[in-house]
Amino acid sequence: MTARTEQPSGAGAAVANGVPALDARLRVYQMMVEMRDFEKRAYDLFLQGLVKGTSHLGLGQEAVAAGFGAAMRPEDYTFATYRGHNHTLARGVPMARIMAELMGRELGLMAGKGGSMHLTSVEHRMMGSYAIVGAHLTIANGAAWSSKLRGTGEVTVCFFGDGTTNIGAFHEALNLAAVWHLPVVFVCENNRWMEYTPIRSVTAVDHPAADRAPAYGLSASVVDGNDADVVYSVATSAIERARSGGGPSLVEAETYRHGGHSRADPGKYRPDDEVAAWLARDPIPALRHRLLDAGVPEARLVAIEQASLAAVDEATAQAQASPAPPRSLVERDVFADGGASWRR
Amino acid sequence: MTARTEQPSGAGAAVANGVPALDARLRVYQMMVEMRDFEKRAYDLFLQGLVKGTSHLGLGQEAVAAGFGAAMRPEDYTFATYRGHNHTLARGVPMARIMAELMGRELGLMAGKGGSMHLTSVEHRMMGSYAIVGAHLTIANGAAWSSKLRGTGEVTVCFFGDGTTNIGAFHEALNLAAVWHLPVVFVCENNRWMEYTPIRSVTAVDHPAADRAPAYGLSASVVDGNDADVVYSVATSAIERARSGGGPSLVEAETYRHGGHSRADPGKYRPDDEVAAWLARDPIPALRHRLLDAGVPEARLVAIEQASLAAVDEATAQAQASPAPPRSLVERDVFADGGASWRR
Amino acid sequence: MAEMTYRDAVARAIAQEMRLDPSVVFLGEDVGAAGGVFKATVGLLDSFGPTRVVDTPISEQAILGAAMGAAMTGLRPIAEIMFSDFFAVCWDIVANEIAKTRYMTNGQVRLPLVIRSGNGGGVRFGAQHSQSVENWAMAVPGLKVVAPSTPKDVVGLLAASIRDTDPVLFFEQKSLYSTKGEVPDGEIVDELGRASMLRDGTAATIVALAGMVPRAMAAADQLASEGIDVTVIDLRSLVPLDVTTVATSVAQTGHLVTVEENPRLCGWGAELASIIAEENLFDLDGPIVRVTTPHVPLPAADALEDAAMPDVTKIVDGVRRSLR
Amino acid sequence: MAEMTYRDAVARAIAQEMRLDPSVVFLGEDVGAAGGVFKATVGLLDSFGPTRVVDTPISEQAILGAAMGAAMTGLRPIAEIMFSDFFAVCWDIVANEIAKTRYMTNGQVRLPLVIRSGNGGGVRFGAQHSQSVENWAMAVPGLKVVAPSTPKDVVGLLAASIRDTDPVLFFEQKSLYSTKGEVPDGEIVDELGRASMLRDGTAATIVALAGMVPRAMAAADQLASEGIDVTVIDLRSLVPLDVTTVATSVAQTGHLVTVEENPRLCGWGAELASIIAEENLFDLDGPIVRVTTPHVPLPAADALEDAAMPDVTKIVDGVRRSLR
Ligand SMILES: Cc1ncc(C[n+]2csc(CCOP(=O)(O)OP(=O)(O)O)c2C)c(N)n1
Ligand SMILES: Cc1ncc(C[n+]2csc(CCOP(=O)(O)OP(=O)(O)O)c2C)c(N)n1
Ligand SMILES: [Mg+2]
Ligand SMILES: [Mg+2]
Repeated sequence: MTARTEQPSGAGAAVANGVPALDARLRVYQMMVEMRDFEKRAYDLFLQGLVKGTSHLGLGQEAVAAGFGAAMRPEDYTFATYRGHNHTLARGVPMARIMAELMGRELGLMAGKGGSMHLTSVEHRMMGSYAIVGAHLTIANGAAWSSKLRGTGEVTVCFFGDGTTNIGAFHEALNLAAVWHLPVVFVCENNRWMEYTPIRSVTAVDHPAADRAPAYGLSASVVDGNDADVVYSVATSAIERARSGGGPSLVEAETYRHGGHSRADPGKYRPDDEVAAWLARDPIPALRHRLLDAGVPEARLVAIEQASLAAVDEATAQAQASPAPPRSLVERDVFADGGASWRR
Repeated sequence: MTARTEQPSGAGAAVANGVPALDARLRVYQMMVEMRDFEKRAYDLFLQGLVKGTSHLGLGQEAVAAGFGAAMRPEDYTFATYRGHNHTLARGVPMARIMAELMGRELGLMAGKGGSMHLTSVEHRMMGSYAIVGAHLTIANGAAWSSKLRGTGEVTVCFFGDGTTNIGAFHEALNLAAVWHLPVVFVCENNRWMEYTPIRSVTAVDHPAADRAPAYGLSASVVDGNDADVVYSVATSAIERARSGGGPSLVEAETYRHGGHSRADPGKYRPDDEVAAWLARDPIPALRHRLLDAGVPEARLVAIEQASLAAVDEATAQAQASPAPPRSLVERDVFADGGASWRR
Repeated sequence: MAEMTYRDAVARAIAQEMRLDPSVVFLGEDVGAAGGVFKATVGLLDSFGPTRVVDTPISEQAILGAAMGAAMTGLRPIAEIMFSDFFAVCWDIVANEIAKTRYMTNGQVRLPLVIRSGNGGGVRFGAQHSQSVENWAMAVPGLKVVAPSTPKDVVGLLAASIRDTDPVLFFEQKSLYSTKGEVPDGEIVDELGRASMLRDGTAATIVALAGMVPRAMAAADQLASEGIDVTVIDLRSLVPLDVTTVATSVAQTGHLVTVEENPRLCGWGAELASIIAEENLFDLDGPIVRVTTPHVPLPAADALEDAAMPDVTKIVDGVRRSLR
Repeated sequence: MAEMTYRDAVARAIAQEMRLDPSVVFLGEDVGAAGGVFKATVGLLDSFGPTRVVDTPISEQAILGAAMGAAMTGLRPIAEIMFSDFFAVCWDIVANEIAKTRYMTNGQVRLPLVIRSGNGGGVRFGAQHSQSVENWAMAVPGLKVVAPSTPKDVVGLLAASIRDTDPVLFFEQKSLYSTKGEVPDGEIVDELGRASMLRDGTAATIVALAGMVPRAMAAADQLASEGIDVTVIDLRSLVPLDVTTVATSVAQTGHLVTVEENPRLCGWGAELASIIAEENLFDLDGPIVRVTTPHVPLPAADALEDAAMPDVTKIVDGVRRSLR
């Protein structure tokens, strides 16, 4: 008997007594494992010089992207940051296309034109990863506004980091979302650090996102972002609230990145004990233990884990087999006519 | 016996039981009367086509600029907006030079190069009037930071409007001021309207400035901005706090502009009863009555009023007598060498 | 055919498109109830209601972000940035987000949106409310840039901009809002990227934009009275740029004079001059002269502002320098 | 004389000036404890302490506003904007406030400040972290604009920028941070506004800036191997712009080729080309050719980014087109 038969499935499936339905938990577990395996592989490929430029890993933060991803419906919109691999995977975007984008190959999600910081798949309603801190909060509002005007019931979920809470666009976006009563959920992944500077050294309040929400009359919650069950539950209710016309809300999820900010940064500026404490709170083993406690046979989890690694291997192979994008793409798609011509 | 002999004078003079010393009250009264007379004249000159371009009057809001102006020391810095005539007068800048600037004459404070929206007199520590909403809050921080590093005990006072509280720069500036613990006082003149749109229609909190202060761990107060005594008192304590190392604070002063937003706007978009209610709370007659009640002979006040009108007449005459600025100024003072040359 | 002001033409174009296409929405500061600070959008709120005509907070980044997100998901927003100087507070959304997203996503995203803005000087508002910043926009790949000089062009080019699938920055010259011109009745839609030849002469080619067009025409009149017949071209849009019309004319006249309101360095005049100097050098019989505002912020006083901006004398002088 | 990297030269210049002048302060994101994301400011926090070397929140407007207010009141701030693309989020403070305030106040305000920023592409960071935006700055009156190509110039020109009484935007090319060069010992101060002639040839004049300088030199080598000897000029600063050096050279060679990393429209190359086309037209024996990145956002993939940017082949080609 599988989880799937025990309880009706679907995004927004019930959370009973704070515990999500088993199929949702398994889906979240699978997503997190795939994210972890994918990003570890991406890091290896970076060290091998196959992923070029930069890449920002969400290792350790998977529960946020997975918990929200599982709670969203296919028609909902995601807006993410440069640290957006997990959020892109959470929408069902094929691994191979993401990996190929990181490697600058023709198979890439944007044929290499965007790169790791700009993962976008409109088909999956992954509306973009944005590399200028703060901007995408304002753009997410636009999608939510459009959903509201078009009366579609779509919800927009917008992820950002703790450091983002000190830039002007954050302020403008939250105020507008509140005043326009938009169907949007703002999700701050508070991993305590900006690049190499701790958020507490540059912010006068304890919770850089949630403590600002009252300034916009916005409802907010602070949750354990490493507890996938908690994230899924809060995601479900925030999304449901937005969908049913209850307006915007903000979730501050406390979490931690296992590695450095980007590229090969070892993250050594962080105190050893802080890192150790958070590694001990890794969201993936935590959920694994709980699933076992809940009676899920270990074989089931091992199967997920093995399938994940196989999927990452396959994606890597496909990406590596893809050629560099053709030079002709340089002057393609600046404009909607497909070209780059600015003259006549 | 004049007020001056009753109590030691000087900015920051005592406020006893919430009532400022009489000499301070008289100084504030004089400032307000001069501001009022000056701006009414400026409006007449605008209608006559002698003040060109635009002008933003602070008619009705005089208590804020005067109360703070009287509480500041000569070495303190003012940063104001395009609605900055009052704040400029409050620093002792000669009327004729301001009037001449509005009229685009050579005698102008900036020889006509800045215009009404950019009144600046570094000599009087009036560090500028800024016409892009929000920017000057960040610049005011810089002056306060400099005072702190130079250890001078100077305090920076930065005025802005209610509408300014929704722009990104507001957020960035308040956070930085708090984190850096700067000697700066932010003063929101909440006159309920932006240009032609009421602030409450675009803001989800009641007090657009003060209700945001907790988001920065910033101390705030909401005061009756049409009560000159109250403004002077709160100004004195906020400035004293900043001067003594107590850090930044924010004052939201509730007030109202008697006229329109700018130029010849009659302000007809505002409900009649709202306008009438606020006209009845005009800060100038209010203080006048209280001064009479406090035993100030009416002749004393009449003398102030007559002197003010005479000063405005004189300033107008001087300004009108001044010629247009020489064309050569167009290419002067882009750079510190006095010129505009970008090539060699 | 009716005479109308440049300012009224704005509202007419928006109304025309909002009537035809329910996905067109309009947002900005004081654009609805007040009808815009330049009174260019009077009546739209009454006609289309507060769902489609939206007064916003003073949050330019949020305004343009909302326009972008809405354009990505099926609407056709028109956003107003009240004075073009304020592009500086939301330049990130314009230059880094709106301009680049289609390209970065390999064409996945369409951004059919228009940003209208009051541009330019001559109104004694001082340096922070008088800039001509169409050159800022032209320098950023991914934006279309339009700047009409007549009421008729306002209607036709604004309608075309709204229908365009790409982001268009639409510059309305403040100094022209009160000018009048004939506008045909009925639906009007023009085409982006076609310059207008307003006057055909053989002595030299003057190219002007927006507020400088009437001045160029006046200069041409003055030159004609001295027996010098010049061509005057109104560029109308900077992206797409109608190089063909300019180059064809220069091939005939041998002289090019550009007239820009913006400060001197790196404007559209420089771009056009260097295109001609690269592609048509041997057609030239005299130097390419750019008449511009000097490279200074615009002063506020009327005497100084007038002295700073290009005027008939400076344009006539520029033509003479090219012919000398 | 010691060999050092372009990146280390930045810290050296700042340290030199902070040691000499206690009013110099330095602020930005991750500039202190982390030594900067490009490791260009390593050691400054240790040497000068957290009062003078300040790590800020992610608040670019607040950073530059603080720098401006401090400069108005007696300090000489150096502010870092991490990537020059981020100028878009604080362009108001740069273009509307810092650039215009001296002028608007009729010279009352001095603004001795420097804004350093990592500029340009070639590092596969994609369109929002790779722009060359020195042309944005050049288009705004009131700013000085400097962009060195060697470690020695970094030290000398950064020191000169810090001592300058005007606001200077100092562009450090990201693609050059790891390059090395000889730098003399001791205090070094250069002068703003003097181009360097790096190579003297009679066939044509190539003018390049920052990251394009080594490519121009390599192109000159290749041309020399074919018997074509060209002059190569490193502009070093855009404002002040050393027109004299360029014009003098063009008078000798008759050919001008500019090499810009920025997208095509309205760059410094267009400005320089149109100055020459106005003032020195009859010195030209062939078209002025601008070699630029096409007018597109920069793509991320290595193959595409390399294809987009000017390279030796395109520069050689550009010279041939001018000579043809
Ligand atoms: C406007 C802007 N300023 C600075 C940066 C450089 N930058 C990139 S990521 C980052 C830190 C962001 O921190 P946070 O929001 O906490 O997100 P995290 O990286 O921790 O996920 C900074 C400063 C940027 N991309 N955009
Ligand atoms: C960034 C920016 N956006 C818009 C404007 C146009 N504008 C000038 S004043 C104003 C209203 C400001 O309202 P408020 O802050 O309440 O000040 P008040 O005029 O009431 O004193 C607006 C929208 C501007 N100057 N700057
Ligand atoms: Mg973080
Ligand atoms: Mg107001």
